[in-house]
Amino acid sequence: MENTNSDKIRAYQKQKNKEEMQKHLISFGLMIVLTIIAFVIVATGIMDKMFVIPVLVILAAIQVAFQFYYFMHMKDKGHEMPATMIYGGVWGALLTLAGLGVISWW
Amino acid sequence: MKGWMGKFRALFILGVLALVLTGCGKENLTAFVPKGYGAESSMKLIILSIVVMTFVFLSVMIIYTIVLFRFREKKGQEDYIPKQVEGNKTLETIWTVIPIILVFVLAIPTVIATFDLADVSGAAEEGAISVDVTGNQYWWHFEYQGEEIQTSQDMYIPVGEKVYLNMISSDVIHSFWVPTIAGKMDVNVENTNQMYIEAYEEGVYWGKCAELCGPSHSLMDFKVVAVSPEEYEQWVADMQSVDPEEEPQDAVAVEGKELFEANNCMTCHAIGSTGSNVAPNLTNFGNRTKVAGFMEMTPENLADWIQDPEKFKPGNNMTGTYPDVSKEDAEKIAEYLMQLKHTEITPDVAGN
Amino acid sequence: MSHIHPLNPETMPNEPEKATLEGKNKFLGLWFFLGGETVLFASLFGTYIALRNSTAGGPTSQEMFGLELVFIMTILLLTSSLTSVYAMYHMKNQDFKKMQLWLGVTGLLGLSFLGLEIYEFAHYITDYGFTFRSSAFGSAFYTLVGFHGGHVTFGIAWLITIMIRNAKRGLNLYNAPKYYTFSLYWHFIDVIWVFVFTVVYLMGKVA
Amino acid sequence: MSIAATQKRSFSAILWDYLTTVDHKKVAHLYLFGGGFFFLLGGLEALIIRIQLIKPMNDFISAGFYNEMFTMHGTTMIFLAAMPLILALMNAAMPLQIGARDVAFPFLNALGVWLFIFGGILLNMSWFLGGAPDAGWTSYVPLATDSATHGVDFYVLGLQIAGAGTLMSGINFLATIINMRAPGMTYMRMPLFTWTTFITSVLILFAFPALTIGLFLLMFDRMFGSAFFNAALGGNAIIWEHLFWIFGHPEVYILILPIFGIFSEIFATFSKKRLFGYTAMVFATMLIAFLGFMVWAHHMFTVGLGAMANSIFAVATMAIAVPTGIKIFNWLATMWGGSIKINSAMLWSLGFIPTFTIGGMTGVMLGSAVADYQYHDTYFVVAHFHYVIVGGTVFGIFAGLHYWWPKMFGRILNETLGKWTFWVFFFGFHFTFFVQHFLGLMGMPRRYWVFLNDQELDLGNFISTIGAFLMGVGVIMFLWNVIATAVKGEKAEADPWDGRTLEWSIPSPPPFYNFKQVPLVRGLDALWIEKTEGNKQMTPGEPLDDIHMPNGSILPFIMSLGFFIAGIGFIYQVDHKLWYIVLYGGMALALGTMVVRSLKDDLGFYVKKEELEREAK
Ligand code: HEA
Ligand code: HEA
Ligand code: HEC
Ligand code: CUA
Ligand SMILES: [Cu+2]
Repeated sequence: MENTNSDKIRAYQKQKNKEEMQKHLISFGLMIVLTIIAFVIVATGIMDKMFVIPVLVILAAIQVAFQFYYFMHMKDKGHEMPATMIYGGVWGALLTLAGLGVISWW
Repeated sequence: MKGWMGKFRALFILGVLALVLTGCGKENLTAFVPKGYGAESSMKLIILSIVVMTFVFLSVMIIYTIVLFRFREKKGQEDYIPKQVEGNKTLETIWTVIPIILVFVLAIPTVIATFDLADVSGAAEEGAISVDVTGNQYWWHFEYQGEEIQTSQDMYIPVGEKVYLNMISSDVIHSFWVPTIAGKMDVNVENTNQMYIEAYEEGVYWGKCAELCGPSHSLMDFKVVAVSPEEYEQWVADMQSVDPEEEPQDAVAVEGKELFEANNCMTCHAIGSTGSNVAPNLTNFGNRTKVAGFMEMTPENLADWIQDPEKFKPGNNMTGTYPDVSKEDAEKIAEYLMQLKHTEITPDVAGN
Repeated sequence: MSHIHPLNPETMPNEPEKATLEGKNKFLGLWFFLGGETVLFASLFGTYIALRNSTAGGPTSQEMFGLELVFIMTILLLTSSLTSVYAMYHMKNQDFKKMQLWLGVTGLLGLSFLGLEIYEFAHYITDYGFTFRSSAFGSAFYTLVGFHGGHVTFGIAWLITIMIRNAKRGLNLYNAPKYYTFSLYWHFIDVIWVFVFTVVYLMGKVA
Repeated sequence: MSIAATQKRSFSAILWDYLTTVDHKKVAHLYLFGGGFFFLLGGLEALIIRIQLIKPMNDFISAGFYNEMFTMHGTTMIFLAAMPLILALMNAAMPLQIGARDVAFPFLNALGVWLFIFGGILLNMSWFLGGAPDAGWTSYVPLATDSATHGVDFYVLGLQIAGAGTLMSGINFLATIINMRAPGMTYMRMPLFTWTTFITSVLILFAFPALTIGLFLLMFDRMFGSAFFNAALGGNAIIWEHLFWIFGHPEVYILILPIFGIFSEIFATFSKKRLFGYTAMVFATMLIAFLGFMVWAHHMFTVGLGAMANSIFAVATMAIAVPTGIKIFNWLATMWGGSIKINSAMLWSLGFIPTFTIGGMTGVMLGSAVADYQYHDTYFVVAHFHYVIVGGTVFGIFAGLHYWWPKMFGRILNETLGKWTFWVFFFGFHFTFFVQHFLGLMGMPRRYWVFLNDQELDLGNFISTIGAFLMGVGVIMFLWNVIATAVKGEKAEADPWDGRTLEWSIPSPPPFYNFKQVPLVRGLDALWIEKTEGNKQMTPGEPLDDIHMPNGSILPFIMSLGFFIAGIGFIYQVDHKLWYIVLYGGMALALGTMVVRSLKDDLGFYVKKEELEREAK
């Protein structure tokens, strides 16, 4: 274990982990900003009603993408299957929403 | 629509003929011999799809038979190892493309017909007949919009005219189905569904409830009585001039009327176009095709029904809501109800 | 059975949560579970969207919802997501103490979120008489938000169990996956909340 | 536990072994016994239905009881018979096919089977406790919310519990197939049954949550006064229909896709040919699964969704004919040029082709929305779905059982009896259901307690009933076969059928660790490749070493029992508050076991290398 090589790898890993953490902090900051934007839009009522809902949905979607891709590491290697399943779930979710949200009113 | 139909018309008639000969169900109940617009639209698609399916089935079965005859393990060749074929592009393309084409052949007329049958814009036109249909456990109620006519169980319509239905349920989901003249549509609780029916020929058509609605779901029958437009006019006029208070002719019936009033029947049943509609409206009851929608129209049946409806329609909403009625009383009430004939336009006129 | 002994930093792989087959299985299993949960919540959201205006004469979303409280709740939950990331960061650096510490913070943030949610519900019930039974809207609202709250509660219980369970043992290849799957689950709760505040509160406020 | 042969053990030892097992092969046995029992029960209910309908205006059973009968028949058959039997085959064969020693989560696997068994028991207890559910297996509201007995409550909780088990199995199989394939087994070398298990699990994963939510809403409305489906308070009953069918349509593909996998194995094996168009088969399966999520509203054509929705769903529905057709033709092409050997397993498979084709074709006919206005909720639909479910799923289960029975139990089912079973059942089946197509269009709606006199429906219904009894005879013959085989059946060798896939490379029945050494896979039909190259067995993919195995555990059983008790508490708490004790007691038991499970490390045990070597001699 007194292998200096392994120490180097360690150090390198630590550095990488740190960089990763910095990215997380940035995405957290962005998420907070997105949240604030969403709340401000609604609280102030500055936006036309027509646009508010799509804008809110887009903001939420971006924020969720951050969660998935950064916090939950979906961007990393070895996440192909999780990504497939989540997209499958999202697809199922969209259909469900279409079913319940749109065509239960006719 | 007409284009593809033309080609199949001969086949259609042939098919219908074949079915008639082999027995295809009771007249005016079966969907095989359509006598109305909706049923005919459905039938065209049914025939078209049967043609397509026959082709598909034959293709499958021919290959299947060949395979079974030619490629069985041969005696003495148990060790024979066939060539391990991976696949074949051409073949696989063929059996992908042909079904796609067949699906289109079926899908296009389907879409056209779907939009056609959903078009209820005619309801707004001058002189269009609209009927509000209410499904109840286990009976049907009909109110003619703008005519102040209420009936139950038997619905009168003129031949050759579109009749628009606005359908809603008072309790659970039912489904309105008159196989010979139109496909079915659900009768929901929270929203009104619209459809139209049109009968080509005079007749008394059987209607069925097609959505499970409780124990007596199978007994929730009704009739659509299609009469000529003139007869229909007369029926409307007669129904509008009903006098609910009218005294019956003979003594038994008079007594029956009194008993009818004394036994609480009036709290639920109305005669004439006003009054409660929590139970079948009994106007023109004497001309009904059936008692409670499905029993033969005889005084005995009616009296039995009045005494114990539960025996005939389990779970119905009349049971236990009125004092016990003796046999004689029931017979008297039956006599009275059988005499409630408010119009000359009866199911017999339509050729029952 | 070497893998249950606490590992020293030297032998610990960089991704301890996926170093064993069990770890890999847990990792996939939880992700798939989340895929299913997506549809589960979609069904609830769909139901809510379909019924959000069915107030049956009761109070509407515009009348009731206040944004301040929801904003605070959102920030709490978002921050707890960050703290759990931070905990996982310490896991990768094999710093068990710090990991436990930050997970503790995560749990506390989650608890305060729950507290506010309960306060919010109580507020609607006492001040508006708006309950689960008032109308279809009421049923849909409490069910959707309550399901999310239930997930938070379950997450906290899970967190407490693994934290206590492993407090004395330190990090090893057997429990690293458990921590990691918990953190995934916790993020997912946050994902759902993003849609809850968007669809229920913000859109409810708009119209 | 030792590998030393486990012969002649006392009954209680065997019982305990099954109660605590986490071995996928024994879990498969449990699914088989449970599912088989419920199949008999569901079949008995079917016979009662058919007796009631043997003549017009029959009064063999009362109206309310009839509704309970078909509701329980449908629910039992789908959730408690067909699905568990499929899970039995998956558990028995899939891990062996990929060269795995167990599934990814053995504990969850055991939990799944016990949840199914307890859910099934709970549902069926309703018969004795005031009445079974009576709103149809689709349980449409408001009929279901209005239903006066506790029946629907049993339906809700029984399915909720059994459904949770199924969801676990789905996730379990997914992780297993992704992570635990033998070296060399790439995705495109997986046997087709493994593929269909994989895709079916995906369907389970995305379909069941919709049912879970639907059941919750129904439960809240019935027990806790919510108003989801209560129109008076703004609720909407159509939401239930959507949720049910968003689950329900994928569910029918959950019932058929694994079966397609089984037939693919059988056709290849007994034609001695590689499956024709393997790649196309895999992608067709995916396509069916994908489209399967976009067609649910074809069950709702008459609900009044409007022309646009009906058209879209009609076209999407018909599109499924294309990938399914690809499958049918690929099977035919597999046999084409082969050397076909017809035994019982193959007979069921050959019977399936015309039968399922008819069922599929009537499906496409139903998909034509305007035509469906006539078919919907009539016996035409009943005929359609029994053609695909019995002619597909049940035929497939029989085929799979004959095929894998040697692997599961070490004995070969009797061939003569097997063939008799097939022919009797096959003819009975067509007798029963073919006429129903016509009955439907002649004006006989489904779920009818009686049909009236003089409606020309008598003959058809009579034939149908006779056919059902023939099917009953067929089933009894199969039972006889099972018993006879257990008593004095022919012992099976490792590879009785000249098989192509890995499960045939190990003894029948396999040792509990399956593979002494995990095999190295060199292509599709791994065993076949070795055989054609003259190798007697698979090349090992790893050196002989200690094998890690999970410990058995009683916790899954106790946990399921906890949920079962809590379920009873839920059902009855509306009657009296004291039932909350049962509710919380059950919950405490279930959650308590969960905590025990997570506090107690379960590290499994090792089968020592030396022991394996000793075994080899
Ligand atoms: C194993 C179960 C199973 C399977 C596989 C299917 C398969 C299909 N089903 Fe079925 N279905 C059910 C089980 C199943 N169904 C059940 C249980 C119900 C009733 C539920 C209830 O109400 O209680 C039902 C009801 C049902 C309805 C609703 C009817 C109604 O209530 O009004 C419809 C409507 O579209 C439908 C369509 C189809 C179609 C298009 C297929 C397709 O997947 C079929 C595809 C197969 C083929 C087409 C055959 C092979 C293909 C070829 C040889 C190629 C060439 C073919 C053509 C070009 C046509 N089904
Ligand atoms: C996997 C699914 C499945 C299977 C296998 C079956 C199998 C059968 N079904 Fe079923 N059926 C459904 C799923 C299934 N069904 C569904 C979902 C419905 C809709 C329910 C609803 O409307 O809500 C339905 C409805 C349904 C109806 C319509 C009822 C109505 O609408 O009023 C009918 C009527 O004929 C019927 C008949 C049969 C028959 C004769 C069989 C036969 O194949 C059965 C053969 C088996 C046997 C005959 C077993 C014999 C066993 C013994 C003799 C031994 C008994 C001994 C012991 C118990 C120890 N079924
Ligand atoms: C709850 C109020 C109620 C009362 C009181 C009541 N009925 Fe009824 N009646 C009904 C309902 C509901 C039906 C429909 C039953 C069904 O078909 O399911 C019905 C059906 C009938 C029918 C058959 C109607 C038809 O169109 O075929 C007759 C006749 C009848 N009732 C007569 C009577 C008589 C006579 C009395 C009094 C002795 C009476 N009813 C009291 C509710 C009531
Ligand atoms: Cu009304 Cu069935
Ligand atoms: Cu379907």
